[in-house]
Amino acid sequence: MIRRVGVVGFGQTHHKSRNTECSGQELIAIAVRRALESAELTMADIDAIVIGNMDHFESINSVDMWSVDGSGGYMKPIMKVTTGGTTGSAIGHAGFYHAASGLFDTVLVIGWEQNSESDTTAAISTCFDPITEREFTAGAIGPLAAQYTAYMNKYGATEEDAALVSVRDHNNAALYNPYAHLRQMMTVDDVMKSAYVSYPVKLLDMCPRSDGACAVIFAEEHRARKIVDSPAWILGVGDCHILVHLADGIGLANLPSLEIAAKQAYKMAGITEPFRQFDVAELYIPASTAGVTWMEALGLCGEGNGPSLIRGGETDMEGKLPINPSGGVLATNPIGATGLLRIGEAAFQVMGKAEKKQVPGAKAALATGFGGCFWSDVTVLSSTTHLD
Amino acid sequence: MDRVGIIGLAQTKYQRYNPASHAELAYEVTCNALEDAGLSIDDVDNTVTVCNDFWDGRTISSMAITEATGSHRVPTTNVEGDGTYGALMGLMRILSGHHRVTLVVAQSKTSEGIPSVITNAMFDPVYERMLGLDAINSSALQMRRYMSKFGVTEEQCARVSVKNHGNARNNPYAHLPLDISVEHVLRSRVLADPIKLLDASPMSDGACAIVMADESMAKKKGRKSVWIKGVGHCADAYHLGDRDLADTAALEAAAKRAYDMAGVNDPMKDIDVAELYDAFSYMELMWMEGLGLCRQGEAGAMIDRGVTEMKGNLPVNPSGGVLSAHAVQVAGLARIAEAVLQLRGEAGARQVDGAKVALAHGIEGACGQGHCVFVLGK
Amino acid sequence: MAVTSEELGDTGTLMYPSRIKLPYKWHAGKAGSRFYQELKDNRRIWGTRCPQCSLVYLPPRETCPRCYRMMDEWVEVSSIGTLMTFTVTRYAVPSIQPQGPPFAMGIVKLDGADTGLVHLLGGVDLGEITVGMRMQAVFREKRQGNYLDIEYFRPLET
Amino acid sequence: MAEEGREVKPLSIASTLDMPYSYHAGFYYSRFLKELRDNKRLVGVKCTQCGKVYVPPRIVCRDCFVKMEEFVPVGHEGTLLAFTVTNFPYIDTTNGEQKKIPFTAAFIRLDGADSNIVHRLDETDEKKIKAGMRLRAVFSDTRTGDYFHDIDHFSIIKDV
Repeated sequence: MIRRVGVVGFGQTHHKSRNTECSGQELIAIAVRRALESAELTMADIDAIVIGNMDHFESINSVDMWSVDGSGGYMKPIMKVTTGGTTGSAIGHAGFYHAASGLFDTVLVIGWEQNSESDTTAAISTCFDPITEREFTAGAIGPLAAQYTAYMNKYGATEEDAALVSVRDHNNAALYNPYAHLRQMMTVDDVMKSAYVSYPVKLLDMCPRSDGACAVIFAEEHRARKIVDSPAWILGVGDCHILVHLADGIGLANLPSLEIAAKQAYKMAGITEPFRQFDVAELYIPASTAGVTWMEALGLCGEGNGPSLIRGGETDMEGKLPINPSGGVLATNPIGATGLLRIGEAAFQVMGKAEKKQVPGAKAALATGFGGCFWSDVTVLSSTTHLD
Repeated sequence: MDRVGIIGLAQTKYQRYNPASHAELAYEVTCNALEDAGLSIDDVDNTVTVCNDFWDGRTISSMAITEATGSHRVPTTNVEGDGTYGALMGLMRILSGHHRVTLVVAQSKTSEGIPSVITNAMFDPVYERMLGLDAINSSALQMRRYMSKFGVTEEQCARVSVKNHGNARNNPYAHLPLDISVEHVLRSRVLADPIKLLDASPMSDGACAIVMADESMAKKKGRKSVWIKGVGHCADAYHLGDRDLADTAALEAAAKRAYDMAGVNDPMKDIDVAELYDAFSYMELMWMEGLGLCRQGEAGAMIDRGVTEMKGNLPVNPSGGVLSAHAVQVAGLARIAEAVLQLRGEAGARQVDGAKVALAHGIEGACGQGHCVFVLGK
Repeated sequence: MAVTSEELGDTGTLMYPSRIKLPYKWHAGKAGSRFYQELKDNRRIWGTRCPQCSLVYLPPRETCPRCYRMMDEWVEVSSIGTLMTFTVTRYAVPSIQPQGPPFAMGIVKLDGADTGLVHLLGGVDLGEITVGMRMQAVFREKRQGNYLDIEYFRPLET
Repeated sequence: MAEEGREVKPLSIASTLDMPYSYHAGFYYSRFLKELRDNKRLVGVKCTQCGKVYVPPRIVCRDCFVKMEEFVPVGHEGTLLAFTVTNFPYIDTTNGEQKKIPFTAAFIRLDGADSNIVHRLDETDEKKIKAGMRLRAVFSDTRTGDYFHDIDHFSIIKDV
């Protein structure tokens, strides 16, 4: 028997570049309290907790144990899951499996990061193979930049197309999301004038790194229906951690892991025409260029059609499939929380609780995670238990 | 709970240095566990890896073993914690009904890093970390508190070490089989009193993998299924001073969950063999109390009576336990693997005759802040 | 900088010495900052009390782990307390230890607090430490707003 | 004196974490590193099932999941696939000091290989670098078994 699982609560901190007034546990507690409040639950209602972050950003070993003063994990089942940039989505999926297993009814999932406590670039560089890659790798910008260069050459995409994505997400954050880290309106011109980080990726095409936490509460169907009138049902999950050597990510025409993870999640959810069936998407886009190219991996458009979708405004708030009403990762990136924020934001969309970010009448939502070595996670959420 | 079987397992020999890389270790146990299960990698529909960025010296350290475990081919989760938590995650994937065969792999190369430096990072960087706490001296605080609260003696703790190193002589995978006496333990070098060298586990390199399957798959494919009857995990308070370090509240809660699920009413009678996470000698005694294998404060007397020896009524750590092989992250999964071998009747010279119900246990954090308990049955 | 790989035993494999060395700046947060400010400025030890279970926590924190309630009430506790347990560390790990071995540490339950404080022990012969001893905090002369503003706990002078 | 609601300046605790590791190269990397150190040769490992050659060598073929055992030489020259001129400051975690910048990370497909490597390119002017360029490995005179050092860098092969 398959147990249905829904999201019933979601909370987050006001993300910023340095949250010096909060310790890590205090930061976590803010998100947890907001998630509990949103579901009108107390900590006593929580049966199990999943937490995740990336160890070397804060250098705390066994964060599951350390966190209990903030997570509420005292005398509760708690475990840690971590998979790099996909941590947020991976813990979301782990929360889903906790509730779907029947072992736990109500599960609190927490993603967090205090990136200002260390040098983020240096900490990330330690994820690469110490013997054959670490010395020369300060992040995944090179492969992403190469991918967009190839995409531009092949399909006639432009740097302006990426800039449009950047403008869309940053302006959504500025207009609609009080929790977002970067809330400055910008124009295509602003993006185009910003300096190259690695051609053709420019400074304003890139995600920031933030201090912040996010908590999402998952519940098994019977419990979920008692907690809220309309839970956000998790209809599909998928994940694909495809590579392990950064250099092998070069020459990826698109993002195969996203395509595979989407197939898994779509199959579970009964998604056959993603662009038509989804009403809103929260995508983990580490650079705006990926916002142009990766839509096709998700089946949201045909090969090479990303630019026309972006140029036509189809993914804007008024478009057919608004992407990242929250402003997404380009506006907010507390790394261990980032993927979970996508799930939380998507859940609130289909629950009708997204406030100013709300896409009117949103029923089905798509959330993704990206990280590791070109790895992807995909989640399908809906206000209904079956999709048309 | 639906029935989930453990149908395959493999361990490497545990040793101080294993020259293989993380991936090479992981690939070895992956292939051997699949062979033990009679499956091919194509039968595996999801994986769980167990990695720790500090021990592995790498951020997102699961990357090191992703391909070697076939985790790039199927949905995967990386649990950071003891291997028992990884097994629990794998179990949940199957119980969800969305997956049928889970491969769980843990590997550890403790010889690459400096254990004290790595375990120091468990302590709060804002508060206690700068005191120089690590796994050894924090456990020494616990051992002293346990001894003074219940009158347990250093000799009784030493007896655990003698028993487990002795048992390890029957375990071809063990890192440290030793024929020693209580005197040897008591006279060994003091690390952080009352913990002496022979009260402490060695640091080992090694790997372990298990294959789990849902009931129909286990019955179809599993030549020798052992069933997961119950599982529970729980965390205590974080700061050492928040806890009475001699208390085992979190373990009691974890055990209660597992026992309720498994229908274990009287653990002292119902459990035939237990594999516990004895990172230090005294821990085996404390965990026995927390698990209800004896009454509180009575584990010392129990070891004196020989109840937990191979010939006793309730053999504990016939494998030699963690005291005889401590590949961090792996050690809890190895407890499960050893429990499975016992129930299959394939434990060789360390076999407990007629074992029908076995307990496997893992810990997380400092001084057993977190516990995960599995009850397995035939 | 080039690091030389070393042959690992006689297996014909290599080992590559390296390190992860990074500076960190951890935010002490609301509770930690106030705790340290009081230690530094006034040589006073303050904990937080839970409005529900009334336990006084040391070191202070914002949320009661047991009740998950915010703890707004600050309570000064005594600098004198009882030693619950102790150990003497006899091995050297210079990069993490505040002083060379042997050095003593213990958990002291200060009068007025419901939880113990892990700290260094000093001013006593290492062989003379016993569980149940009454201990008092010795404050560092030059305090910097961190955990070692209490230099150590020593046996109470009677 | 602590009073209710008193404003407290946020404090932070600073410390440099220093975790030494002796990473084990294992059987596959060791073979690679020793060939490089002792013979100035670059070797990969070939999958007998699909024929792909992986550099650096590794135990398992990503696609076939079979153990690979056939070590084969690969070229000292290759094609530049992508690059990043890293010009922003960050800390070199191997010593805790600022990384020497700028440097160019080059992602290279060596001749005869089916996977890619990353190494340093001795050119930091973006305008002078183009994907598709041919590169050649320049070896150190004093080789120690350290891939980052034993290949000193890659150079652009000038058109003749």
